[in-house]
Amino acid sequence: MDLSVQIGSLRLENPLIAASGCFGYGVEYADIVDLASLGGIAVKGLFLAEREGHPPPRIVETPSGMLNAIGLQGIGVHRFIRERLPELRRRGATVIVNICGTTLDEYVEIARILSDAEGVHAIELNISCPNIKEGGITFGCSLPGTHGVVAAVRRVTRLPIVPKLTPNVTDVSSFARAAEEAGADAVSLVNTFLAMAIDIHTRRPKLANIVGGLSGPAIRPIAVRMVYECRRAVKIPIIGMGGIAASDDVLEFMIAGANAVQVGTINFVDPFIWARLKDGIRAYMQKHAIARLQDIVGTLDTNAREKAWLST
Amino acid sequence: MDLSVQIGSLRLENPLIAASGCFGYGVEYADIVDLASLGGIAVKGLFLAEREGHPPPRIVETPSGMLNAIGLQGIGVHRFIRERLPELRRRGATVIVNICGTTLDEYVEIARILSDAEGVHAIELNISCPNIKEGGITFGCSLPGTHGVVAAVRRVTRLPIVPKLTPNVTDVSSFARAAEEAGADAVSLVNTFLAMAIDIHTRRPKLANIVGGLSGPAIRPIAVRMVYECRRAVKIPIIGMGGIAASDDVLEFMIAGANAVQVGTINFVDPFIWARLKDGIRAYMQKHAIARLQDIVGTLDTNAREKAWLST
Amino acid sequence: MPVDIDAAVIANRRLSADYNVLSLAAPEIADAARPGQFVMIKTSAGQDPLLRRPFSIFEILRDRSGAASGISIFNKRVGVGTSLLTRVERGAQLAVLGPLGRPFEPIDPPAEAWMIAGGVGLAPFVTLAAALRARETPTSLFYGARRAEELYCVDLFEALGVRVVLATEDGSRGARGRVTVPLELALRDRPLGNPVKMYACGPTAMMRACARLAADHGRACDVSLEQVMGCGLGGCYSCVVLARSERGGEPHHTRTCIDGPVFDAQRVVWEAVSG
Amino acid sequence: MPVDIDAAVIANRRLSADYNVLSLAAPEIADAARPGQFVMIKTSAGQDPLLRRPFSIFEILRDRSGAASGISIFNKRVGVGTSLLTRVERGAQLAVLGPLGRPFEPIDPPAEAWMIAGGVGLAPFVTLAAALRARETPTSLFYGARRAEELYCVDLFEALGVRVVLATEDGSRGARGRVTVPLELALRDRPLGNPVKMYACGPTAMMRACARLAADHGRACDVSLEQVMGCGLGGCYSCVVLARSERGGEPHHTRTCIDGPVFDAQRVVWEAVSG
Ligand SMILES: Cc1cc2nc3c(=O)[nH]c(=O)nc-3n(C[C@H](O)[C@H](O)[C@H](O)COP(=O)(O)OP(=O)(O)OC[C@H]3O[C@@H](n4cnc5c(N)ncnc54)[C@H](O)[C@@H]3O)c2cc1C
Ligand SMILES: Cc1cc2nc3c(=O)[nH]c(=O)nc-3n(C[C@H](O)[C@H](O)[C@H](O)COP(=O)(O)OP(=O)(O)OC[C@H]3O[C@@H](n4cnc5c(N)ncnc54)[C@H](O)[C@@H]3O)c2cc1C
Ligand SMILES: Cc1cc2nc3c(=O)[nH]c(=O)nc-3n(C[C@H](O)[C@H](O)[C@H](O)COP(=O)(O)O)c2cc1C
Ligand SMILES: Cc1cc2nc3c(=O)[nH]c(=O)nc-3n(C[C@H](O)[C@H](O)[C@H](O)COP(=O)(O)O)c2cc1C
Ligand code: FES
Ligand code: FES
Repeated sequence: MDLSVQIGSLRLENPLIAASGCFGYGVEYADIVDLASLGGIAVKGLFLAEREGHPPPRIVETPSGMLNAIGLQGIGVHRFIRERLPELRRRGATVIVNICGTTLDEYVEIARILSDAEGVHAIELNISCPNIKEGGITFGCSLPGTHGVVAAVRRVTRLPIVPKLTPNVTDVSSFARAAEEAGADAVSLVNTFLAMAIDIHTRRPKLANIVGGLSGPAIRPIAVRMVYECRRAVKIPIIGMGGIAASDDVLEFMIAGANAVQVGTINFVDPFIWARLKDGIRAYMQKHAIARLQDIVGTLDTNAREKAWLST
Repeated sequence: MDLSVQIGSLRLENPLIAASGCFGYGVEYADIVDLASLGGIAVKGLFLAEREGHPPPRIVETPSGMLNAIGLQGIGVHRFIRERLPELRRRGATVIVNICGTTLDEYVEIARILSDAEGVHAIELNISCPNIKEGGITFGCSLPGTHGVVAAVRRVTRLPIVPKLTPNVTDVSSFARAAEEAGADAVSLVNTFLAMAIDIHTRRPKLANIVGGLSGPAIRPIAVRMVYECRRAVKIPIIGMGGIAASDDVLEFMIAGANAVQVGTINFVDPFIWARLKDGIRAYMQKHAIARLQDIVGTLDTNAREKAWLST
Repeated sequence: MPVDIDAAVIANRRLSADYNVLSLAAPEIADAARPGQFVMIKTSAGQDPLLRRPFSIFEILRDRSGAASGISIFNKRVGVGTSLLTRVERGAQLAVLGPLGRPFEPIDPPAEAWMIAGGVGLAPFVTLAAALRARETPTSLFYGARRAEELYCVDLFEALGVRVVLATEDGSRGARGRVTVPLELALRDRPLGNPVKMYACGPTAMMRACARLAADHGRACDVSLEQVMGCGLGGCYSCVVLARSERGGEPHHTRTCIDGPVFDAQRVVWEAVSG
Repeated sequence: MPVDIDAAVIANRRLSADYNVLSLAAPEIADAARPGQFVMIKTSAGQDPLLRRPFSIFEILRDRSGAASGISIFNKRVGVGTSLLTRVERGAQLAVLGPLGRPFEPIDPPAEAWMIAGGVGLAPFVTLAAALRARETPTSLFYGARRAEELYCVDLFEALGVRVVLATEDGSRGARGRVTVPLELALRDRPLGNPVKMYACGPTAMMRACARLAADHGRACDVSLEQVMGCGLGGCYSCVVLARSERGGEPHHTRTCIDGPVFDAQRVVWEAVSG
């Protein structure tokens, strides 16, 4: 069975990618997961410099989900290359570096640095982190901003570029289109939904940062819809995510239009899920006699439904 | 203890309103709930004419939520006034009629008809139903559209007007502002999030309508954040909703900025919840020595947190 | 008027890997229940799954004094909620809302009552059989499943004096094939002068076939429909089927939870019923 | 290397309305566990609640042969997940991930070990006491709670030869007031020449006080911090405290799940620790 996925010049063994911020720098999981067995690892978002992130509390659980306001704590791109990348390389991981910038120049600078680093396979442009004021999201919420940052990074790197889109917009597919036109190799979506939770007794936000990003199974139906809309808007590969908790969910995203997926929150609950996800996909392919997993991408059959609809 | 709420010229005994589409026309629940004990009842969305809605399946459960694509099946405003309103009046219900239009004129026409009907206390403008193509949402997703429909309805009725906002936009608070400027007495939010679910074995949408609206506890953290944003943008009352499942959730919405709330999906699970919600609110007021429930509206204390934030 | 009860699980009798009978202490519901009505059950204490699930009232349980003390449900495992109900243990509590829906109207003698059940569609017929027996209406049960092992609780009906006609698709017990095979033979043999009322519950295809047979043979037929239900009280409009009103006319999307689940088969627009 | 085990519940011993001891069959974890390590437990089979909850390994359970057969946890009810764990019954299965975190380093004689526990903070000290006993290190437990009824499992420590000093805020047992009262007296009386290593776990205020006392009296002190944890494996960065590295320097947000939960008290920037 062929589970492989092509993202621009990059070939993934399978469509299962660890979602950024949900798998540390990958090395944290090296003992319990064969990093090379994953389709890829999107490492925690990196700025040029180190960053302390937000004070705790940084997460709070919500129905079938969680809010996070980590604030992109990170060791910066230089330390990442020195201190983490070598082990990832040694373990044969396919590394997708999730990068953030407060300015366009910062994105460009980081991309340039990563392009010269051995063992980096793709760049995911995080223009969608909902819980830091500066940077990122300002690009992600404006079409020219998105087009601009993708085009600028495109000029300085041959690595596949995957802008990560925010769901906190009216029409996510227009952002996918802007990214495609600017030369992105793929788009990934969704990042988290801006949200909040309140302690009614202290009347204070449960997160130090007041607001945070909602992730987990709760958001999956919205994320699947957004992937479906993007599939109809762009030709480039789509990396879908949002609440994947089982192989059925992976397949749901792929049928909606995702070529690959990322798995985030559920990895916290079940760090050993990766093997089961792959087994589940294989069993499905067996059952439905599917030789190439990519053959199901975007194959949602809406005719039956549309007929039904018209019939009333 | 004073639980009352003022919405324009309308006084509600308490902030607990049955959400539109989740309580039929109210009369369905007359045997098990004292309709007069509710702050209000937002009846199922009505067009001018009768409407069959979408074919089944119309709902599907999702993690801590559900999708619905009922398609605004309804008996139309005339039959509503003839066949349902009299019983609601007899039972002393505070009736908020949720109205939909395919054109601006339809909204105006319905509002005019309702203004002359005895026993209608307010009009909720549904400009946010995500699962019908025509009308509604086209107004709700454009600022001029929202301003236009509110202003037009304002001209023909003295009844309190409550436009209901969609969460499927980048900046919901700008829509609240547009509604306020156009003369709305209050805004209600959120309607459901556009979403979908797929049967991976048939590769068909689980809903006949392909997409539907996500409701239930899953969306609460996003809805609370949106209410919080709107509170900082407008002076008029806010009716908050989205995933309320307990009195703590009611209080969370009010602390975030809601003057009243609507309760939808959870009423399907627990139609007897109303008394418990009220008891829970009373217990909280007791515990924290709050005489007027309205005193907690919009009292979220962010200083402690902002300090913490700045401190890093 | 439906009530919501935190019902203690009295017993959970496993019939097979996929079927079990769950007994619940719910006197008020048992007392008010009428044949073919249903309850909405919260299958977990938390919110996973969130919505209640609809189940026909299978048996009315009675204490020594003969007073109604509870109900049982005949549960088939198909997904999350029904799986939880296969595992639930004695002593656990489940929120049970009911009785709900429009009941069967038991027919009086000299007419005969013929109940047609497919698979889990057997569920609403024990209460109907009991009501028919009280009226001394001669009653038959046509009951079909895939194989012999999937025919359950036949004894319950025999104890109620019901004539039982079985069918299995693999012929391992009773007539070979669908239950509609013996049913059609019986309809053929039955002189029109001798009135029969049919009651059907099962897969859509079976009920559709029963509706057609009833029409062909000029017999009245009620069906009990199973649509996905969000609330069971008429609040959500999720459970509709396209059906004409009693007075006929254009078919409309009709709520099966309050206008049903029992419908005169001829009211239903079968082409539009899913499954 | 942590493993994830579907552990059967061997026993659920209720200590009070809010406290219980849950015994779990998890040989691999019991075998690998070191003093003060923790596990991440899925408190429900479904997704409500979604995330696992962290619990110190309370006891290492052994079979007749003395081989490690499982672990127990000392559970205090504070919310959804811990409530589920008070109710869980024998035979149920819980997913248990561990052992996790940096353990306590037991000190060797002639130094003495002083363990300071507040409320549920008692949890990590049974395993530490056992390790200290193996080293024959003289060990004391300073254990405080609000009232006598909230002092649990003291016998476990006495059986391990631990000298137990109790304190209750209402004076109903042991010294009146916070546990830091008798602790401070003991520190005063202790000649500097006689080395002592302090180990503290409990409410933040208590650990902060212990850190100050340790500094004032020039004693080493390890604390076991309890931050909200999303993953327990270093993946989410939710569990950080502001702490200096071993080599000192600027404090950074440090993950308590993999760089802790045990920290040298002097590394922690206590002003920044919530609660
Ligand atoms: C009035 C009424 C009476 C019923 N009586 C019984 C009964 O006595 N015994 C019994 O075992 N079942 C009965 N059912 C069916 C039962 O309600 C469903 O099987 C149950 O809701 C499925 O829940 P689940 O969580 O296990 O499945 P889910 O995980 O929710 O879904 C699994 C699969 O089951 C299908 N499904 C969901 N709801 C229904 C439904 N209402 N009918 C059929 N398929 C459904 C879904 O489409 C999906 O394909 C009745 C249904 C109705 C409407
Ligand atoms: C390393 C470590 C070891 C622990 N060992 C034990 C133990 O042995 N026994 C025990 O009973 N508890 C222990 N705890 C605390 C325990 O994990 C929390 O009490 C539990 O996660 C609360 O879950 P809940 O669903 O019951 O509460 P929730 O419903 O999630 O929250 C209820 C309240 O508890 C608070 N809370 C949530 N997480 C924590 C936390 N990690 N620490 C303190 N308060 C929290 C919340 O802020 C909220 O105010 C430990 C925590 C850590 C980090
Ligand atoms: C704790 C946490 C940290 C995250 N950090 C990042 C990040 O650094 N960069 C990023 O692009 N997305 C980040 N995300 C978003 C996830 O990558 C993913 O888009 C989102 O969680 C939805 O997927 P899920 O529902 O499977 O978790 C983070 C999510 C969580 C829960
Ligand atoms: C089955 C269903 C039908 C609904 N119909 C309407 C409607 O007719 N008009 C409307 O404005 N909102 C409608 N809604 C949206 C609800 O009023 C409410 O805004 C939404 O469900 C969020 O609240 P909840 O999470 O408490 O359900 C409907 C929701 C559901 C679940
Ligand atoms: S189930 Fe809600 S209206 Fe029928
Ligand atoms: S709990 Fe996830 S990093 Fe510590």
